[in-house]
Amino acid sequence: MKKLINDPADYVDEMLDGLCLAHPGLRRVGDDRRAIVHSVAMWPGKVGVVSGGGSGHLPLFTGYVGPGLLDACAIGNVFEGPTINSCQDAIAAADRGAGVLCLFGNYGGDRMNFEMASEFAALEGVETRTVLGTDDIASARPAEGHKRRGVAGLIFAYKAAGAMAEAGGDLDAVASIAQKVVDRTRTIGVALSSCQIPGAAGPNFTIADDEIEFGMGIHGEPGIWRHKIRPADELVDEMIAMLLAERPAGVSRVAVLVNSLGSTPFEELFILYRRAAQQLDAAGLTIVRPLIGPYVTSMEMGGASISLCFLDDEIEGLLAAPADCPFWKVG
Amino acid sequence: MKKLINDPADYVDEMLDGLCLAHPGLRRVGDDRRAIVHSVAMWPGKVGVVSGGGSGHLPLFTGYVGPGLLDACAIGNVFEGPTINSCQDAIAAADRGAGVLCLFGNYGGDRMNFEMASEFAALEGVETRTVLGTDDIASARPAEGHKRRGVAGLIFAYKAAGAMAEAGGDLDAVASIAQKVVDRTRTIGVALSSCQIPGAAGPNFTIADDEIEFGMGIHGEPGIWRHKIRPADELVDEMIAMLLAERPAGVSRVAVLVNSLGSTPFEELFILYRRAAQQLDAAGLTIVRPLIGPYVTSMEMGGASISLCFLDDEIEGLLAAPADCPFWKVG
Amino acid sequence: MAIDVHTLADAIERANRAMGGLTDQLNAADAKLGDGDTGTMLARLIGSFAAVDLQNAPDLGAGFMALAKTGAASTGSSLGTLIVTAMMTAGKASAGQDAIEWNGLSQILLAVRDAAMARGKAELGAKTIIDGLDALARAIAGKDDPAAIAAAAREAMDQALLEFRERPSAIGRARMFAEKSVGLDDPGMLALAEIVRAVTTNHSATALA
Amino acid sequence: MAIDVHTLADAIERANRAMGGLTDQLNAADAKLGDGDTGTMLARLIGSFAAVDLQNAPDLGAGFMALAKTGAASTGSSLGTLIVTAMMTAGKASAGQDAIEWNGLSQILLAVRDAAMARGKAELGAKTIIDGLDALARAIAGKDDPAAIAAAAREAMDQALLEFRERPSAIGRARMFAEKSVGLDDPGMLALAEIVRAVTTNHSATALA
Ligand SMILES: Nc1ncnc2c1ncn2[C@@H]1O[C@H](COP(=O)(O)OP(=O)(O)O)[C@@H](O)[C@H]1O
Ligand SMILES: Nc1ncnc2c1ncn2[C@@H]1O[C@H](COP(=O)(O)OP(=O)(O)O)[C@@H](O)[C@H]1O
Ligand SMILES: [Mg+2]
Ligand SMILES: [Mg+2]
Ligand SMILES: [Mg+2]
Ligand SMILES: [Mg+2]
Repeated sequence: MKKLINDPADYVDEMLDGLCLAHPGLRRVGDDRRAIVHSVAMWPGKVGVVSGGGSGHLPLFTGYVGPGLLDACAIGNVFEGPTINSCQDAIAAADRGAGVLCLFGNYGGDRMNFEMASEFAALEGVETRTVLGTDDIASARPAEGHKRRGVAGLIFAYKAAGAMAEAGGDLDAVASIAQKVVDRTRTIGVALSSCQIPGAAGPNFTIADDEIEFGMGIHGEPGIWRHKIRPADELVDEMIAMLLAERPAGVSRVAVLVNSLGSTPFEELFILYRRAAQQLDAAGLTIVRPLIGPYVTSMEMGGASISLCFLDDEIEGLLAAPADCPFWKVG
Repeated sequence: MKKLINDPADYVDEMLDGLCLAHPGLRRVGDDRRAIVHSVAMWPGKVGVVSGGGSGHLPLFTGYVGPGLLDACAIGNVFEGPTINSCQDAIAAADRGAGVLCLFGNYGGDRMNFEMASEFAALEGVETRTVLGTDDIASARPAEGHKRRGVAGLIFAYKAAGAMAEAGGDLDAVASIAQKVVDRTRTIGVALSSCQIPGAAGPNFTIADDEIEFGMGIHGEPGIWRHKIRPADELVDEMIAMLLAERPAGVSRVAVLVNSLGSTPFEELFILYRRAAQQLDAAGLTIVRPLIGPYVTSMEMGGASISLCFLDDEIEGLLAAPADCPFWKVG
Repeated sequence: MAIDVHTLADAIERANRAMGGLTDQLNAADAKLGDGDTGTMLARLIGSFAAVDLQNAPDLGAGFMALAKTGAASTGSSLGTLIVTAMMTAGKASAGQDAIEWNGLSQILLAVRDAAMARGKAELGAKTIIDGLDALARAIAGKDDPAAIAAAAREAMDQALLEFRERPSAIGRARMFAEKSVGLDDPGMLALAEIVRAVTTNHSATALA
Repeated sequence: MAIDVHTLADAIERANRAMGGLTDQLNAADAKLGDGDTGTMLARLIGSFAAVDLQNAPDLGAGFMALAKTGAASTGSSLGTLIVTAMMTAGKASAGQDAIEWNGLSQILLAVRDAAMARGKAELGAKTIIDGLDALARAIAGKDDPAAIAAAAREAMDQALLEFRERPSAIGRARMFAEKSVGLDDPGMLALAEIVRAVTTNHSATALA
């Protein structure tokens, strides 16, 4: 797999340099400069919202740093969690005396690193809370929902938590809205082709020319089941049915994200969205603020995911609040 | 090549339906509904700005319909020009009595179709002007600049023409700013891997695992020369040198677009941008409003292009004016 | 016996049938230096022509105009638009007439050639379908026997392909590869030659008669 | 003879040398159900440990803490963070001491095991590196001869791998594929076993001595 890169060892740092050059509102901080912050002044007493994860998922994670979204983000090597130190750097950068929410995907390494960083932060008097994204319905049964990993749906939690923090919510309020959004967000993805880690000898996985895989992880972890490739409408029907099986009672409005895992073009996303919109409409759900595009990727992986965030008035209001980062602008 | 689609014959129409469902500000018009318009009211007497081209290039062409950009856009099948009728539909939809600028890439078919449509429009009393995007420096020598084809740099002309029309410029003013931007915009692209037309038996072209191709057309037309793959910085240096060879005298500011042809991820674009920014800085050029992302694609084609728009005060002001379409929001 | 809407409908039906075998060949010719769609585009355009009810057109001019109208709604390719231009030109030339004489065909083809040159902004000699049209029109000038016209037409197209094969292209996508185009047929000219062959061969006399 | 910073430095150097041959094997084990990076991550972490100047550390506790600090700056993987936790735990247990006795090693490994369980929120029996640590700590309990400890350690790791191979994973990515994990080694436990082998084999007595 060809890539437009230099030495693979410089991939992440050159990428971050380019990101910050292109978006001068972002800055690299910390000893190894693996935490990203934005330069819009945070008022003293604002709760900080931070995230973190591996590289290779742009716009996730660092691309969502900006007013109304994340205040800081720790970033690791490709598909690796950020180091404990980078997590500390991000927490420290986001602290304005009112505590910091650590909001990231449910992966063991990321969780442990943020926990250790949080313990160090506590020693320095910074209070933290942790909320884990657990939207991938393919990764555990509903009864074990807390074991699910976090994928594309995490950005809805970013948006709501960021808006709550901007609105002056305290740490408990920010953490609890993030948790509420996580609890009401579900994602299912289907992969068509692999990505390759820069410098690796081969692709992360292989998949036959006529097959697709449901529930593939965003690092290329094996999926849950394979299918022969089928028409897009059939796939969407299957995906929407799985997502709606976990629809909370009384919900009539949803936010929708049809996400490219990387190389799947906009044209195909709109074909998927068309069917998803028809099916959600048939299920009596009104779509609010659909997002269609590459929002959470695995470099050049082929495929798409669909995320639903089941709304209530509070979440809907927070999703509509102004926010501004390199890849998502609201209001 | 796997695709998330239904019947290839429905590809374009389902894609357009999805686009308009996701962006209710857009609407399909015309007999075959292959012209896209936006629903923000155009004041009577505003000059219309229309474009058109084949499908498979999203966000180009239809994705740039919106206030401050295009008023309407004709769209053809994948990699085919729009029909004469679709061009007529777009012109008619954009007409508010002050004439319509037809602004599109320099391809024979598109030009002929818009010309025929313009002749029909003239019979109905609608005045038109044509400006052709000719930014691809790989497609002809500087002395034959008017024969060059249009690629990613076209969006700078959209932006300036759209802003001039919003500002109340008359048809001559809108056409002449579009022409000025075209005259000051240059693009060079490098392809790594092919795309495939939906329903086609195979990819549009083949390219060896260790080769890249300069000057590949956006429909997969053969490029101008092939290279062994090289480090990104070397490629960028070569590309920037080619672009700066046509730098007009006295220019100190440039708008930059580092564009993914499709499957090349954001990470690589930022690696390219980092080097491009260094080289432009070294050449004494200040970068204004860099754009990094998939702005003009060929479905899942791998590769990237770099476009420079050499600014003057007038163009810079117009690029900064408010505009809003599904893929590009300014102000 | 002259050229009327039935002659036109028959020619289109033959061309349409021939496209089955020609599509891939023409795509391949275009893929060498262009975007590889000449065959696909042409097959769709002629397919849409074949669906037009020509037999009930009020006159030959109206028949050509009906084809032009269908083409305008169904093709976006360079070649397609040149063909639409050709249909409009032929339609204007035969407006209100039930039929035209065989010896008038050359004149119409010359008008088509000129209209295509204007539309395509192409000179003679640029190695396009226009050079094929030019050769065709000149070869049949003054002839009024359908069989002789058919033979001259085929002969002219073979000659034109042969003559232009070794010359560089000066227009369209192939222009960028002028040197590489030496030795290759122009896809548009090749398409014209194959269609002329399909329309004139076998039952050629009756086909054009 | 006891465990001091030189013992520690020597063990790390051996482990570091062994990683050359282990990286691909551990990546392959992880790729079966995980993301295939256990070897790469571990090689980088141990490489960063090897670059720490342990010989000049003021005492053993400080040596462990220096490793923890380096690890915190250089790894983001689950296994890496558990190893950082282990270094911090060992550092706390040996704080201010120049050396610890061989018969104190088991106690420290038990503390490490418990700290890793707390950090990883993992139970014993979940088929992770922690079960390896547990087996190791228990096998060398009460022993004070380095050679005997080395032999018992290797033996315990072989046993643990064997015992857990046929059991399902209950944690981490492999959890999602609990059934598929039967018959496979846990990459973290395998890593521990191979490192124990590398550190204790050949010049094993001197290595730990
Ligand atoms: N400007 C032009 N003038 C005359 N003929 C042209 C022109 N452009 C294209 N052609 C003819 O059309 C052919 C290409 O047709 P086609 O592949 O259908 O169009 P496209 O270039 O739009 O893909 C060429 O081989 C040439 O004969
Ligand atoms: N929560 C946990 N508790 C205990 N051990 C764990 C835990 N998570 C992972 N491990 C151990 O780490 C190994 C995986 O390490 P590695 O591949 O480096 O991490 P990652 O999962 O971050 O890619 C597993 O085989 C297991 O032994
Ligand atoms: Mg990992
Ligand atoms: Mg074409
Ligand atoms: Mg073509
Ligand atoms: Mg792993």
